[in-house]
Amino acid sequence: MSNADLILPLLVAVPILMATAPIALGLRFDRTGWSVTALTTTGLLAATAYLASAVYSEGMVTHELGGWPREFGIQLVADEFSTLIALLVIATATAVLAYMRVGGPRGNTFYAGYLLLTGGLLGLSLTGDVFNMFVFLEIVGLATYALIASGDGPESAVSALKYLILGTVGASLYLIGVGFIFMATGTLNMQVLSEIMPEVLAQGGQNLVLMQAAFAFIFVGFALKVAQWPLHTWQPDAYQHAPDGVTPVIAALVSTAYAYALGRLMYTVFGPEFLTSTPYLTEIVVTVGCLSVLAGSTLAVIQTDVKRMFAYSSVAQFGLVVAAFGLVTETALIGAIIHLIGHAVMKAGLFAAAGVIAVSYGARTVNEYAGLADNRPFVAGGTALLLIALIGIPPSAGFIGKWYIAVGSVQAEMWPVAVVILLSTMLTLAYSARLLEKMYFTPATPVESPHPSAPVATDGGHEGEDGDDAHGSEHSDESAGDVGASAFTDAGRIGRGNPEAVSLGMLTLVIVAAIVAVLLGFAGGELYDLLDPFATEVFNE
Amino acid sequence: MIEQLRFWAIVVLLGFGLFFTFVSAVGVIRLPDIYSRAHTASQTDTLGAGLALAAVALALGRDSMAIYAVLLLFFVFITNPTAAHAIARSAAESGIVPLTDDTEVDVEPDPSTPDEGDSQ
Amino acid sequence: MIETAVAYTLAIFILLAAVATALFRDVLSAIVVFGAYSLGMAILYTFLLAPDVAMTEAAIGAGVTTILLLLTIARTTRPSTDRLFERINVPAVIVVGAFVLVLGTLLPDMYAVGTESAPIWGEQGVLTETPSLYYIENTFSDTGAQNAVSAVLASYRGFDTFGEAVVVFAAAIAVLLVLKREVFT
Amino acid sequence: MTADLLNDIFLVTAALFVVLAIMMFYRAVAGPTTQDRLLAVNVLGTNTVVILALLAAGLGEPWFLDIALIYALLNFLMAIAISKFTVERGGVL
Amino acid sequence: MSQPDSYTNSDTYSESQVILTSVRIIAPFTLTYGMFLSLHGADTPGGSFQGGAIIGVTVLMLAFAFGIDPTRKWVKSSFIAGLITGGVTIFIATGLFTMALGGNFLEYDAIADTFGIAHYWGMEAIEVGGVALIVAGAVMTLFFATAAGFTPERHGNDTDSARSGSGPEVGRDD
Amino acid sequence: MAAERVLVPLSDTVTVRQTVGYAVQSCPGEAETLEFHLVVALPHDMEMPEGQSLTEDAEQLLSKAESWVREDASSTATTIDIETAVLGEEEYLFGPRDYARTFDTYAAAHDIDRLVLDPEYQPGTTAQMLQPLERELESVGLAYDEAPVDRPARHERLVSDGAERFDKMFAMFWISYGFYLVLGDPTYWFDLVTGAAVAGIVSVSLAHVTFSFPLDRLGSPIRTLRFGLYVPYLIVEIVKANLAISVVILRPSMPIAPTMTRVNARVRSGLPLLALANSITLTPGTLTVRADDQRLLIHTLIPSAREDLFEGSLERAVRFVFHGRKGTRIPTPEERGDTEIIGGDEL
Amino acid sequence: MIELLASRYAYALMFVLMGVGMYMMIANQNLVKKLIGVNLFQTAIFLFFVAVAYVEGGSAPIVPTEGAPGAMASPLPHVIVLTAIVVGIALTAVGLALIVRIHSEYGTLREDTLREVRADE
Repeated sequence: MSNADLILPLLVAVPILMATAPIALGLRFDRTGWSVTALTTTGLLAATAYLASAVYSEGMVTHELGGWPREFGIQLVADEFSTLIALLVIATATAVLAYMRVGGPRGNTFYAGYLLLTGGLLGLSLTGDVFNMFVFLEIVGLATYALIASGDGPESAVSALKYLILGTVGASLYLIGVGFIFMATGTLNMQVLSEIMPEVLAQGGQNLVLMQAAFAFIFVGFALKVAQWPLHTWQPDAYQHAPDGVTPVIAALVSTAYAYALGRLMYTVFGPEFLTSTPYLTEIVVTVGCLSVLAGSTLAVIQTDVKRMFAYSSVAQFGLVVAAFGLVTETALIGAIIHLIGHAVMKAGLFAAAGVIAVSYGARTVNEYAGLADNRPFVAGGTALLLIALIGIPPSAGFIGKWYIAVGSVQAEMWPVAVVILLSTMLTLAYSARLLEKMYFTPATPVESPHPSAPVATDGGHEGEDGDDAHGSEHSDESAGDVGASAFTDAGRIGRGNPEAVSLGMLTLVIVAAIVAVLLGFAGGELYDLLDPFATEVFNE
Repeated sequence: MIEQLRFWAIVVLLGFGLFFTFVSAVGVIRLPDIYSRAHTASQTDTLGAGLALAAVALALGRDSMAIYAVLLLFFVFITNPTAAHAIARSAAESGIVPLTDDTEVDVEPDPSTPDEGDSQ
Repeated sequence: MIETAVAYTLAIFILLAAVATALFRDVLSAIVVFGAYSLGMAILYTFLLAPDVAMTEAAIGAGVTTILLLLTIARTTRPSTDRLFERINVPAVIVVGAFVLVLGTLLPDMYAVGTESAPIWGEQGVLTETPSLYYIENTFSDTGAQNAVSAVLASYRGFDTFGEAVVVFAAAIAVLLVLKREVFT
Repeated sequence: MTADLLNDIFLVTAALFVVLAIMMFYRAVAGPTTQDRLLAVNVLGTNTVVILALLAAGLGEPWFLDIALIYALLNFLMAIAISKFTVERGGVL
Repeated sequence: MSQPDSYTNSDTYSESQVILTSVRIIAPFTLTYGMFLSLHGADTPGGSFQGGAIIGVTVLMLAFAFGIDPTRKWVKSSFIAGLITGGVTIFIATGLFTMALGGNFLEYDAIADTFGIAHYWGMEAIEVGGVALIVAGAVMTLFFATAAGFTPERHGNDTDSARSGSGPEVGRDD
Repeated sequence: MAAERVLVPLSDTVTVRQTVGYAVQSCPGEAETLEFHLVVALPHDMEMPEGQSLTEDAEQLLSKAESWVREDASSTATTIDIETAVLGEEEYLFGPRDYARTFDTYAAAHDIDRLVLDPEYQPGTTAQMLQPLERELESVGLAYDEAPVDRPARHERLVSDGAERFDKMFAMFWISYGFYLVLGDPTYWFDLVTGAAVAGIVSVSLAHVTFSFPLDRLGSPIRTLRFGLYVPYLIVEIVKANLAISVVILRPSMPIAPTMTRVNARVRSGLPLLALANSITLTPGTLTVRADDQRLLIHTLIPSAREDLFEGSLERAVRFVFHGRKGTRIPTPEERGDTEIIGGDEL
Repeated sequence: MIELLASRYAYALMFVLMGVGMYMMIANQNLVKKLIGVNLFQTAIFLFFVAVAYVEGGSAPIVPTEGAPGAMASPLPHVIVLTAIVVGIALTAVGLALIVRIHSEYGTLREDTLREVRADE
């Protein structure tokens, strides 16, 4: 396994090289994007699996780019943490392709953007240099803005612009942080930084103040990027108005990768000692996280649009992860990582399910989900399973992450965090139960959907209720009154939507995500063991 | 001796360059309308720039980079009048009426057109 | 002494241009003044011994950014106005002012501009053999290039340049995706 | 000695050119028409070329002339661009 | 070259002879200078990025003087696509080549050891072959795409689709 | 006039935004209140299934347009009234005549003075609507105003014809190669090789762009030489005139006398014209504002500059560059009667 | 205080420019101006890096072929800024494309009007 390190640059370079293929082939052929992308991601998945086997059996793998020593060049690092994220990225990217084959946006440029996003995410998770991380942050950002704006509705452009402005500010703040780190130490390599951090702490004075400033900038920048309350405003718009095929990728991977980057910086670069020794630091981080949990969950409860509801739920879940980062204990850190993974799988499944339902059932708001279980049992079943996992009912991915975080908070003697977790579980239960109730226990109302003729999957769904208000039900009732019963076709079954537009791949994605979400719950102990070397190294340095 | 001569030549060129650029700045500020301002902007300023660049070329002397200063001179002399023409033409196209008084203008008058958005 | 005088006048110029850009109501005028700001910035970069950066700023500021901004204005509308400046938004000024003041408290802890006794030069810090020193000493023998910036860009940190190239590529793709075009022209 | 003195003279001239640039900036702010501002910025561009050349001579870094050359070539691009945009709507492009 | 007398008809915008001719004169110089910069990044300031941008800006300059549509026809879409994809491919291929020779990604010394070519030329390869091409192509793409603008597909495909098919629209795709 | 009322028929076109903007801008500022009547006229097929959605679209368009008007008019002091209406729901609108009649009825009912028309106006019908509609509006007797959304433009040809390919490329190659070597180091093999490659690319791509005129193998070098003679002359002229104008500008009273003049130059288009126009611009006191072929529109700042211009010494010098010595034997523009002082509004 | 400002003028300028950029993003309603604000904000950061690299009395980072190099500005921040400038222009271009699209969909560039138009739909 001596040459496993050669895989690292390939993981970044190959998707980007292949991103040119749809463009070049597009000059001659019409639709090559999907096949090229599928081929690439599958190959990368195999390569990453090989890499993972190397990493988990023999420890960290590094690659010095250009052959320069790490102090002077750039290093790619695959340790237990980053390999897991890389695996998640590439697996999700491959899986979501199954959805896009029929349902997603098409076109060669779209797939070029998709591959760029994949390459950027892999680069972001593997890089071992703080400035290189900025570059990949922006590649990911650019590709994300483009994919969101590839939706047809005019709203998608507005939400993409909002995301662009806030995301750029976030990245710029991170860049300032990098500047302060550089000013205080003169180096940019993460491992070198982690090695000299204790000395900087011991030395104190000017350099330490600069490092604290750097941390402040980086944390605020990532709070923007990860969508922490009150800087989350871009996220619901972006998730709601992105094309249905794109939302699963973005929701599952982009914020996850940003959260990974934050965790990487907090624990590898700054280190636990810095975090605990700086006054008020952990308190602030935990407070920001907890506020996001509460605000996100509360806002999710009052949403009527389903995609928007899931988006606010993401705000809450990432708040939990950030709070766990702030606890600075081994268990909480591992819990945060596991929750990150579990949340990615669940959200990919949920958003894919939302897309499938929008196509096949014409439903985008909570009320329109009524009677789903009778009419589309498979999707409904998958969604229900995923929702249960999201609530955190054992054994599921949602439970295991929260459990470790709660244990970590007890260890760190930060009791309020455990309370917040409990509270957020209640709130998650509230909005999940609303949806479950509609799906399973409310009969289908004879509602003519606001989407009369089977909206194509690429429709961003801008006509759905978009405010934070509770007008949704009124709206539906009004349109019901207006149009009358003309759409009522059959006694029990509702003739809206277009079930034929759903391919097997789309359905499989939802089901597989649900199953994985449950399996992850069982595999929690194994995940803990896999990540343990990383956490031990971080904390015992 | 030659060195002395070069030194003073540079100083004189710089002085004149500064003087003409100063005239240009005064003109840009004092003159009443866009067309007359374009005069000093394009011409006096070009001359001032040219003189200063000549001084730089002289100072770099034997350095091979001196040729850059000469090239700069060349480009400035081609592009500047074209740019001034483009601006004046754009003003004409958007309908800004020049002040064509044969009387002397001694105070800065309010321009007739506040912004060209209104001039259609 | 003379150098600092140049730098201060430049700083004043840049500040004026930035404030004017922020306050102009007419977008076209703001773009034009932003061009002036870019000019001042390029001179300041040059003055701070970063010719490569200044050159990029020149090519980008005078060439690409301004043109793209103008093109956007030409493609959209420009509201006609009678007021020259925006009304100053007082709450925003207060927020921003507080932000700047908070940042200003960092000033005493930052190293003076141009000092050689800073951690990046291996003094007062933890590292002694810093990358900055290494690059200056070894660029020519390592790579055969005289311009240390190019050497770092293309060789030592070639992966950053790779990322940079990908960003440009991604921008082209993104613009095509946003405007829903399949051809490049 | 003359060499040092000459460098100082170049730097002082550069500083004075910056002061003149600030003077001209008045026109860029006051307008009143967009063309006035454009004109002012165009003059500023020429000034930038000169300032860069003077810095090149004054700091003994002849490479700075490269930057000046870029500005000399691109400065008028902005002028012709805006002069076309201000004419009318995009049809003239 | 000379135009009929109805030339000054105020309805039609005509290009200024002066601007046109100066662009004709300046364009070869900017193009040469752009390529010069791309090739000479190693020893003097500037480099492929600035050079590529200037090459792209040359095309922009022509587009301003001659109008965007004629320029768009002159610069083919496949040409720009070739520039961008070619640039990315050359860049990555250089990296992969060094890996194939047993080095790390972008380790030019691998080329130097195997072929005896100086480290310097590896840098030139990615600078000129990679970055300059990508940047030049991207600048043109950004310009032409923004100039073409966005033509919304109104109301999907249910109501009168014939509407978009007539009339001289501003930013229609070609 | 106390109030002005404008009728703007809308349809969903790319130019509708500009039309609304024009409608707001074109209103004279004297009126105390402006009334905008934004109407959408629906085509006849109301009974068709999509009729409902057509009405909805119309309402949407109207509400959008209303906010556009508010945005555009936000800076004017006058009060704005906006009325929106959907026309043609009760009537059957089939062709331009019906539309014109409907608008006329509406205009009469609301005492409307003016109608602003979108040049791409197309309510639901597939055929081009504007011209027949204009004709009908005229026959009905309703005053209308077409919004000037996009000006047509006349573009030069980018690439000249293929005559004398070799000469052009040869000349371009050496110009580019020379420039490259001047920038670089002519003794370094790398520069010699890459320079040749670069010059090759430049000559292939730009030779036919730069040389829009056929080259003369003998004439062109001679002209270049004569141009070399012209430059010192020009510089002397520039310095002289600059001193003159500096005196004028720095004097506190600033005795300027701006005038607009038209001069018909006797030089060919293209390079000679550029040389003349730029020389005129470079000599202080005179500024070329327009150069539509041989008719130059020149702004002069001081009387002495104008007299110099009318004597045509620059023109003669440019003719010398391009036509040799015998080209200079030409009467001054003033004697030819090719000069004219015009008012500023005659641009 | 004065001495502090004098020796750290570039950083002070950077903070103020960041403030101006942020003000443009918050207070300006026009989307294009917001984007210019983002740009301004970023240039402030570039200034920061360039100032960190600067060495008083040094030379530009172009090493002579022979002889020991004297004091020289650090090339590393310059590389960072170069890359960041490129990233900035890429983001600006995409943002402008988005603005062009928003304008053709909604017919406005002002954020407040945009909010109204969206609320209507």
